[in-house]
Amino acid sequence: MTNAFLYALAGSGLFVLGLHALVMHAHVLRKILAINVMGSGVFLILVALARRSGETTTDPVPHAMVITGIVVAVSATALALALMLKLAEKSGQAVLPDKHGD
Amino acid sequence: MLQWAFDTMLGFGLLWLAWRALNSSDLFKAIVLFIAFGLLMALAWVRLNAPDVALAEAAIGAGLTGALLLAALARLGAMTDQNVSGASAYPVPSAQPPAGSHFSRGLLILLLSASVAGMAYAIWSLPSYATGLSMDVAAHLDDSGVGNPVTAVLLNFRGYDTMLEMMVLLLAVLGVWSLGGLQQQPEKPVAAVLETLSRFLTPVFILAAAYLLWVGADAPGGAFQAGSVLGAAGVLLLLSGWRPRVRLMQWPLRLALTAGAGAFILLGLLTLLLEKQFLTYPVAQAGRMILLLESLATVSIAVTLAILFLSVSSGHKEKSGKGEKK
Amino acid sequence: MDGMSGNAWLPLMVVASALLPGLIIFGLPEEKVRLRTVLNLSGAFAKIFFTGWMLWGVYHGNSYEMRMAFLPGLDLVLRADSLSLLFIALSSVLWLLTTVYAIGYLENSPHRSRFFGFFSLCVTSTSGVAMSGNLITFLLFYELLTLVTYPLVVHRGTEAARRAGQIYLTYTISGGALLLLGVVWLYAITGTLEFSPQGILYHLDTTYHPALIAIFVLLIAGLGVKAALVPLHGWLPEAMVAPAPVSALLHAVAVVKAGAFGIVRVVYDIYGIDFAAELGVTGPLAMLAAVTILYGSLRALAQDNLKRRLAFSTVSQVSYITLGVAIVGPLATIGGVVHLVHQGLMKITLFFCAGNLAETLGIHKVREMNGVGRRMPWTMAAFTLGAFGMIGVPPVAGFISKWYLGLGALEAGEPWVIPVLIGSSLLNAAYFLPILHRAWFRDPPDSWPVMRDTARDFGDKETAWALLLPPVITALLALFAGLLASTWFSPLEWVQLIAQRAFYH
Amino acid sequence: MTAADYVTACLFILGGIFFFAGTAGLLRFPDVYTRLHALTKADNVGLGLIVAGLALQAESWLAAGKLLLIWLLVLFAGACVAHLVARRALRKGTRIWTE
Repeated sequence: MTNAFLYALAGSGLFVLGLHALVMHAHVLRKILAINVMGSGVFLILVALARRSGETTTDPVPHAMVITGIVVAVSATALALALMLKLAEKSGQAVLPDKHGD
Repeated sequence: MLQWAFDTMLGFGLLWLAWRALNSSDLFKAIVLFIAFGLLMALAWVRLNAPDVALAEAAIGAGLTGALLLAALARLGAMTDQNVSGASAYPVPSAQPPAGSHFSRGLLILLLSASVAGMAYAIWSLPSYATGLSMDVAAHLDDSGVGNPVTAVLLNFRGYDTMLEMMVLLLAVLGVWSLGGLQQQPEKPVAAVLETLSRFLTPVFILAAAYLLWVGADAPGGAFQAGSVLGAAGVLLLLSGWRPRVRLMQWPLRLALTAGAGAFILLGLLTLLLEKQFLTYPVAQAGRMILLLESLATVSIAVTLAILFLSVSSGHKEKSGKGEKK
Repeated sequence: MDGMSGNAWLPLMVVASALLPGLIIFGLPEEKVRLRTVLNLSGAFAKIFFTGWMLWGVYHGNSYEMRMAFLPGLDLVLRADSLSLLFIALSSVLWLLTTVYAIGYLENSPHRSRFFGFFSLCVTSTSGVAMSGNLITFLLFYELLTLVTYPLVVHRGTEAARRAGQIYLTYTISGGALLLLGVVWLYAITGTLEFSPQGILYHLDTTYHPALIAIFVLLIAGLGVKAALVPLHGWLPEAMVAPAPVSALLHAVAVVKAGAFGIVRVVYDIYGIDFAAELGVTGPLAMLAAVTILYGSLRALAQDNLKRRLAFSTVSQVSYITLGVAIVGPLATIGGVVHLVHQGLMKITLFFCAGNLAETLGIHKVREMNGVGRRMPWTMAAFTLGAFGMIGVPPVAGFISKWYLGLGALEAGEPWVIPVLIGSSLLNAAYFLPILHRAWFRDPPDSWPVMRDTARDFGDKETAWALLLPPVITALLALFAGLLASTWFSPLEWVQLIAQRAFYH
Repeated sequence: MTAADYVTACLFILGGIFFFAGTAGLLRFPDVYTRLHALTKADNVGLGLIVAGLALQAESWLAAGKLLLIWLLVLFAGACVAHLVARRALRKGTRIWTE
């Protein structure tokens, strides 16, 4: 396996770091950061695996997917931020309730 | 050897920055670290021989996302009655994980470790050489109308994916607008230096975007990268106090937002009539059709990104009403 | 889109007939009531028309298939075979009636454009689920169904509705993830996901069998969430806070049915019934279904809230379908698959009636139903027919299902099913007969609980005609499906055609 | 290695020293103004040296021109941003380190 393996490994690490933060933190902004980090991890794995087809002819399909993915991620982030601001406006804080009153 | 060392350092750097960004006690610091993380990601794309991705990441991951996050943080600070004066104005009481038993936290760590191990194993067990779809793409590249395989995939082979992506962007704008709509703010004066900077840089950005769009046919670049750069120019203009005219905010804005998705749909229907296949271009015309689609998509992406920034940073209608009365 | 012959357009038209009105309705202003009604009804009628066309064609041996390249080696396929037409026919008829009902039910309430928009999208995805020609198409529409029903569940926007919506999403998204995992794993082993009459796995080496069993568990767990198999049923009783037309949709037309239908597809067209029996997965599935049948009925007994009781009854009744599928044999198959239609007709009747009681008189609880039969005779007559069907009283449709299930179990050498069926029927009687007794034989109270509710006042009229007509029609359909079961146009006859194709290829 | 390669290597090392010094300054200097000083040194001179080294390796004049353009842009943007940061700090009342 080439250096690309390192990046794929780092990608899976990023995904799990993000997942951890997503579960552990109550603040919505941090959850949004966490989802972005998770996304970066997935992108990294995809592109690292595309690297396997050789030095010169990398697989362009994952690249295309990741490019669109990045643009979609930023617009999803904007939507999430707008939702967060709405939540803060209504409830006075951008924190999700811990428990959903059973 | 040197390459291994560099790649290892970059990998650890990414992980470290991500960890710090997600767990630092101060939200402002977290966002700044996240922007740095985006820059390192761009470097990683270059190392992975993905210059197209690197271009998009540099404009978006490092620039636009950061601007969005900071703008949202500033408004959050104003909204939740926190002191906005200092960089450390956003301490998060719950930066430390909320109460949870040691057992459940231990279980979570265990599960997460297991999933890292699982992913690592899955990646490790894949064959170290696989052509994926690169051969298919190379075989049909001559018929695609462009020379850059990534552009060929985006605009030709997987054209309808890109069409759906354009619709996702449109939906994001609709979603943000439905949460309060876009308000019209008056232009506000800003520092002369910032104004000069934006005056000087905007033409450069536009030139760069046009260049990226044009070379996208044969070299790294294309609609998404060009749109991101143009969108970044829009954000810079908005930051330096510029506001589009009211007249432009009505149907011209809507037209620009829908141009990309609309062009895909219309062209798709046209090809359905001509070629009996949705978004399958006649070989002779493919290059021109792709250029047309890319140009409109660039405009849509740029306007979408700038409008998203404006909406997130400027707030809702109720609030603006108060602001204008002052 | 290869092979876009005349026949390929029909499946697409069925999907489009719900999709297009839905998309237009989203853009309509709230007050355009008449235009919205016209769009809704024309979509529903168009769908029935196209479905009828395809039914006629398939009966005469035609085939309808639309194929579109999705990934290399994996197409999006919409195909109308006899099984999918059964589901489509059910959903298009019930869609029309539910639309009429919803128009009456939601009169003058807010957010109707949103409601009918998602309502149409919900039917769109159900059509897609029904006509999927392979597992990947099925998965796409199945997940779409999850997303478009959520806004309907939380439609009222109250705290309880939001909570129910959250529970609904938690269950269905987790189930969807399991299903996705199973589908990807299956694809990695077989390289195809096409539904085919003998399944696609029988030729595989025995070394794959453990993996195939694991995949079966994943797929059933994913589908079992929507099909409300115990212990994955938790969302269904919670979701009863949604408006009555949505309950009808969840329980009879779309969601629960999509899960049950998926189980039918996986067992017959992916694994193949013979291969599934050889793997040894049908036995445990049958046991699980039996447990669900008894558990749902037992829980229903204890509910005072009428819709909650009906919801637990659905948990129980839907598993008859799974049970029929899991017992290897043509007769049990007939019993299970025909129950897809019969349960739909009977349960939608009951939910319509429950909605009428709540809307007209403000009745939500069983103990408030004393003497309601005198105030609302037509509604309660329909309710009675539906309840008799559920219990299995001949000649209502439910009897046919239970009869074939029992015969099928004996034929397959699984006599333990008979006590389950008898026990379940006794329990059905135990929770439905007291309701009927209260409604018909007890004296009505001095006043109905209307006042403390938002229910509308209809004066002396029983209720609005748009609310009354649908349950009466569905109750009659349930009656005729049983009474005329041996005629050529009954669901039973059609299901026998399906069973024939599954077992005697 | 040709003479140009040696020159490039020397320029890179020099540039690297500037970047290193700039980073050290950024981390160690006491207040925002002095840190800006360190930062702009790395940006301006360090990047300038690296660009000069790369320009020697460029295949054509056009490529060298693009590199130069990048440096000029960074110079311009860096100067403006440093100014903005300093001004904001002054307005906010961040005191200048005088010890």
